[in-house]
Amino acid sequence: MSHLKRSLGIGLWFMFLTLPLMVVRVNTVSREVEWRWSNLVWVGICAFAIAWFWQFSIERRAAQRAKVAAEPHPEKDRPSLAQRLADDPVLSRRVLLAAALIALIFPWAVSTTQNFYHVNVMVSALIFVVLGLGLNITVGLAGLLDLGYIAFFAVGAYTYALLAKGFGLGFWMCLPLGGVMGMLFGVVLGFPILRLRGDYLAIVTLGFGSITKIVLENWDTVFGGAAGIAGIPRPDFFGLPLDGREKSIYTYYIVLALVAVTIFVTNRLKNSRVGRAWMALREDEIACVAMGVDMARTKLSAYALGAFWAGLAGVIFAAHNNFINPDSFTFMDSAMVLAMVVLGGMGSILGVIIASLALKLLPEYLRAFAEYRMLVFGAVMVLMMIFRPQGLINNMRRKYEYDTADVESNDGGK
Amino acid sequence: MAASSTRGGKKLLEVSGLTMDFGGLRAVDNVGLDIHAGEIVALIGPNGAGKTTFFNCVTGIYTPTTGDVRIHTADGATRRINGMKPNRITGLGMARTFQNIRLFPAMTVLENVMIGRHCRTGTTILDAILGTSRSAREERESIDTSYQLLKKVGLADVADEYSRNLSYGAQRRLEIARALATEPFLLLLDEPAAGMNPQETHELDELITRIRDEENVAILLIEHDMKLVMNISDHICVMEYGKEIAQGTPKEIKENPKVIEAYLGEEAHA
Amino acid sequence: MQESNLVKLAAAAFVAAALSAPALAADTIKIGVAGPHTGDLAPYGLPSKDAAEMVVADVNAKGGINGKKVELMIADDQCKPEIATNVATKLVSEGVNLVLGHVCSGATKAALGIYKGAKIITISPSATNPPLTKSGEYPNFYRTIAPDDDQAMLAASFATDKLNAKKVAILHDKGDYGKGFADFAKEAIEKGGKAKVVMYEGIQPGAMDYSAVIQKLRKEGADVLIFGGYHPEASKLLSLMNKRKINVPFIGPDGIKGDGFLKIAGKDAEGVYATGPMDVSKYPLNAKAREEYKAKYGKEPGTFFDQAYAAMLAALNAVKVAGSTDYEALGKALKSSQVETTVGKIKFDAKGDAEGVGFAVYQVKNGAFAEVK
Amino acid sequence: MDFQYLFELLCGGVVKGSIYALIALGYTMVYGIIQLINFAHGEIYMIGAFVAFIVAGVLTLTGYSGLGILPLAALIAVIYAAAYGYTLEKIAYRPLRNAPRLSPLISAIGASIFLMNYVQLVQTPDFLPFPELVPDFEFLGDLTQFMSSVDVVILAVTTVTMIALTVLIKYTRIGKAMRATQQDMVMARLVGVNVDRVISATFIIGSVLAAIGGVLIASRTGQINSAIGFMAGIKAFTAAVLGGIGNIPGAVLGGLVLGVAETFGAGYISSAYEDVFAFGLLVLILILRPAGLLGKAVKQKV
Repeated sequence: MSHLKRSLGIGLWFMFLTLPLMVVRVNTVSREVEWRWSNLVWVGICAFAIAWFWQFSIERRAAQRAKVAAEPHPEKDRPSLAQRLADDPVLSRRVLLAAALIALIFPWAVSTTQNFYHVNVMVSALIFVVLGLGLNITVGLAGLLDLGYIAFFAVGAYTYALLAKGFGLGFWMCLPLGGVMGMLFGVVLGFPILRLRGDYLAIVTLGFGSITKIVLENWDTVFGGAAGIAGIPRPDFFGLPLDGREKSIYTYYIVLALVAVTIFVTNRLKNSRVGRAWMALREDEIACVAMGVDMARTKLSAYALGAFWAGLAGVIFAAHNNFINPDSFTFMDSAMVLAMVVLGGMGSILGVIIASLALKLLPEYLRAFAEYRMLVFGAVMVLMMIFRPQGLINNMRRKYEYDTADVESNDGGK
Repeated sequence: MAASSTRGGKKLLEVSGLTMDFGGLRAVDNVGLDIHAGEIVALIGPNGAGKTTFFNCVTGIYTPTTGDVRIHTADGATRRINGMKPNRITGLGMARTFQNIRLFPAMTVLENVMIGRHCRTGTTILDAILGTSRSAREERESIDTSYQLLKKVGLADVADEYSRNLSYGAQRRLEIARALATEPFLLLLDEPAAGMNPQETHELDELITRIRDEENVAILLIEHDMKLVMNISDHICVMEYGKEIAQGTPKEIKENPKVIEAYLGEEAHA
Repeated sequence: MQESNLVKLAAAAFVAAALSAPALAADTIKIGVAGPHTGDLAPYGLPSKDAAEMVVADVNAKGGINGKKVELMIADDQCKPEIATNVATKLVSEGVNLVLGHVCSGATKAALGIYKGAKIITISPSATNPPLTKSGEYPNFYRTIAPDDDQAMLAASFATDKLNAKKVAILHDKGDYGKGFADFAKEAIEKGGKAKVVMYEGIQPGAMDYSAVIQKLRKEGADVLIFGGYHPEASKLLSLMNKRKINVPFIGPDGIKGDGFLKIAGKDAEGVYATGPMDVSKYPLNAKAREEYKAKYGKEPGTFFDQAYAAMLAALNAVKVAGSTDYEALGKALKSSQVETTVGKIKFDAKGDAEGVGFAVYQVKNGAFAEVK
Repeated sequence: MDFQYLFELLCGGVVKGSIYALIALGYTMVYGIIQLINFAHGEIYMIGAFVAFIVAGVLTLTGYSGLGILPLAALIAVIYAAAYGYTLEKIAYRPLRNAPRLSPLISAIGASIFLMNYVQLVQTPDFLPFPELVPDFEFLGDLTQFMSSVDVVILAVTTVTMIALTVLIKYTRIGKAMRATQQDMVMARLVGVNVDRVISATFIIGSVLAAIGGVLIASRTGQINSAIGFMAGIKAFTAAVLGGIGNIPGAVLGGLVLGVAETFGAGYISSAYEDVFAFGLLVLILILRPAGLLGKAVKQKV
């Protein structure tokens, strides 16, 4: 009953809250005021319903929390799907194989010589998968918040554009160069912010992102300014001429390979000395340093490596689009990549891939909802944090294999 | 200074005239303390006496305002470590635990200990990516050493658990195992018995002595549990208001009128 | 059913589908309409879409062109280059014959490469970036609006000759369009030698405050301000100038010549000069189209409506003259055949710019733009 | 050296800086208490300006006129901004109070995106003309070349607001509770401070200041749209960090320093790089003084 009353109250509150913005619209040209009272009714009804549901969810969540607190080892009892997959090597191998097969066949299945729109869309999405996985190293594993990550992407893209247009360097030559340039920038920008703590890092990285964009915009003799750089060559395939579809599919395979390499590398690092140090740094900086981990080096390496992938992705982005200008590298893009990491689940490779694909593909195919896209995006970010802060897929720690008996005998022999 | 002349063993840590100011506040005022090989030294004093600050100065978290902190390494060299970064000090062979437990909650128990192996291994990013033999060897070694340490502190059966899921006492022991993984010659424990029940404290008592004996590690601990302190310490330093007021064997400390007045006075009769 | 039958059936269906696809394509003339239809730049793209729809409805009602109906393929590029390339690929893969668009110069540039590769003619109602035609890089590109350098030169000569300016300040919003206009104006003034450019700067669009720039304007003693950019920044500058009692004549490009500017700037707009496409209301076709629009949508048509309408007419005329949608034939027809449109009687020059369209200078008087004779 | 020019720039910078300061106060107060960067704060500023626009529009178009419009529009704007700030905290931040640090930050970014698009959808993405609410002051005469009448109002309002805020924090009950909570939330709760209410009050006060800033700056630039909150928010946040986040005089100083630095950078070098000056200054100061200008380098408790 109290729920009902509260929901009613909340409904009324939201009717009050949205009154001026949703009901009144002042048309300054015709000098008329438009009153949209029906909106108010809808707001009231929706707020009431949502409030009802909200209280229910919060209660359930609290109950779950209590349960978790009561049981000391909850993870043991409810292994997630991802965990079960990871624990079963045969199954996980099969799933992986199937995914790889689908990914390989995909471009031929969905395209014709005329229509390869879907391939292009997928290339764009996969580029963001690489970005998401790269930022996952910096934010997800090492816990270094970066709100200007897209700047490294821009560095890669402009590196390729300038080298290809100015010096005629080929794509394959520029791909590693773009990555290295991204990494260099990562280190250069990483140095001054080593001492800064989480929140300061947020604004400084955001500032760096903006500065990069402003410099690209203003320094038009080098970067082409707001007009951007057009006519960037596509990746060359041993000098063979390719038609539009083949070019797209070729790019698709390149970026797919890059995704595979990124997954491989992230996975290797995650369960290594370096990866553990990153995570420890994320969990507790002081304890981490006190345990003998060099903070500066660890932070810089996470920063540089994240930037490296962004640089690589940038090169492919420039090659794929033939044209770049500073508009592709705004704060919203940084926020988008960050959202991919957070919504997917910090540190979780599979989660980040799913979130990246979802965030890039859904808007592309749901153009009809384009207007509401960003509204929903913002709301989802808030709701995810409240109801599923660990993201779509929880970052599972690997269980290391150790031979108890063997160690015991060592112990005994000592 | 009532420093005991009967202390044996090689001098490992030598702190002299250590002073630490925070703005106008002098948290540690001209404190000196030596630790010899094989000793268990306790640092006691009322809350706010500056014991943890002393720890932080010695382990590099803070840079002392004045004074010297010197260590004598195994090869006989003496190094002044004031202002050195904490990770380098740990690298030189001093490891610590924290008063308010600082584990890595989202990592497994075993991984927590493996972090301690960081400074004793050298796998680089490239090694890790390429899976070189060095990476494989060190990984194996890290896992085994860490597991062994977990056995030593009685946590082997929860090695794959997330550290946040451990009980309080177990978390304290995990911190000790993690510190031991850095292969220290001196272990600094900040209130290891805080929040433990008598049974756990008793086990801790045994654990600390065992570590000293088996691992050949000297121990400096801050502790409020007087029973524990008097039981296991070879040497005690008493601080009050940032100043060192007495040093000596447990027996000497018990009989020191200044200590009785300032600190033990209330508690001993309580 | 046996498996082999199933396979045969599937194969037959596939072949039929494969054959029918081009057959279908030949049935209609497919015209892509690409521009921003959502997002904050939608007001610049939607009028073109409306214009295209009106022209096509008209033509189809009369039986189409060369016996074929015209079909529109609407595609939203949000004025973003990366989306524009996707949109272009999509249009090309769906067999588009001709494209009306894109609207923004940046998006146009990004998409043109793809159309060029596919040999598809593109007519933009609004992309005024000069190199699009003048570089010769895109032989498939045409436009029914004059390029920016024309209006920048007009603005410059107006400043020096009509307003007798000796010290000119030039500001721009750092965007492709605004900076292009500013650059050409600067070049024209420096070449003309009648006045000096005392200040040339970019301003940050969306910033809270431009007072530093305005103080600088006063310090430099500029007697004319030429601004390259859109109406929000222009009105912000004007508002601050008026509050600080700085009365320097203000000349803007066609980006501010519209109701949007009048609406926001209000009384600050009074006396502001803007270059804009020549008054086309005198052409009968224009009046007719506008009437129809008002009847249909109940409001005045928006930006680039006239140009888009004209582009559609020119495109369809070319298809008619060429008798096909063949790339070469269409190009020839566009360059040779004069056509009556909403922006006057036009044909395209060798580089793709429309002959017969141009700019005039307007001034805000009593809350409306009036041509300065 | 042209001193008049210098002085003109200084005046411009101070006016701009005091707006930054008004908005920055909201950031810094919230941060001081719950260590959260309220990214949606800029949107509250925007909503304040929008509500004022709507109220003023309705009043003028229904024939009401006169001086009363400004205070009335501002008052309703302030009430609504406070309501939005309060609701925002309840929905987007309160459930996350004990979550890992990154969670509320992401939630804040999400809330910011949501609010910006909400206003864009229910109102318009276009720029709207904001009515001139401040009349021309005749008495300023030639002084307008340094400061227009709106500028004078801005400075006056900002000064009054800041004095009021100082009094509020220093002497009132809620102010004392706020300071207690800022020092130590657990301890404050133990001695009977209703921490939830203090946090709500902080959001409300911050939102009120933002709305005042929104109305003032909108009537100065003469236009609003749904995206103005973002840049203003970022700049104000920069100002808060510059001054030492969590520190109230720091926010004011940070705002002024940022405003003046930007104006001088734009006036003497180039306005194209205005934001670069702002962020460059931020990075520089944080390198030299990681806790900001007035921030105390708090030793982390170990």
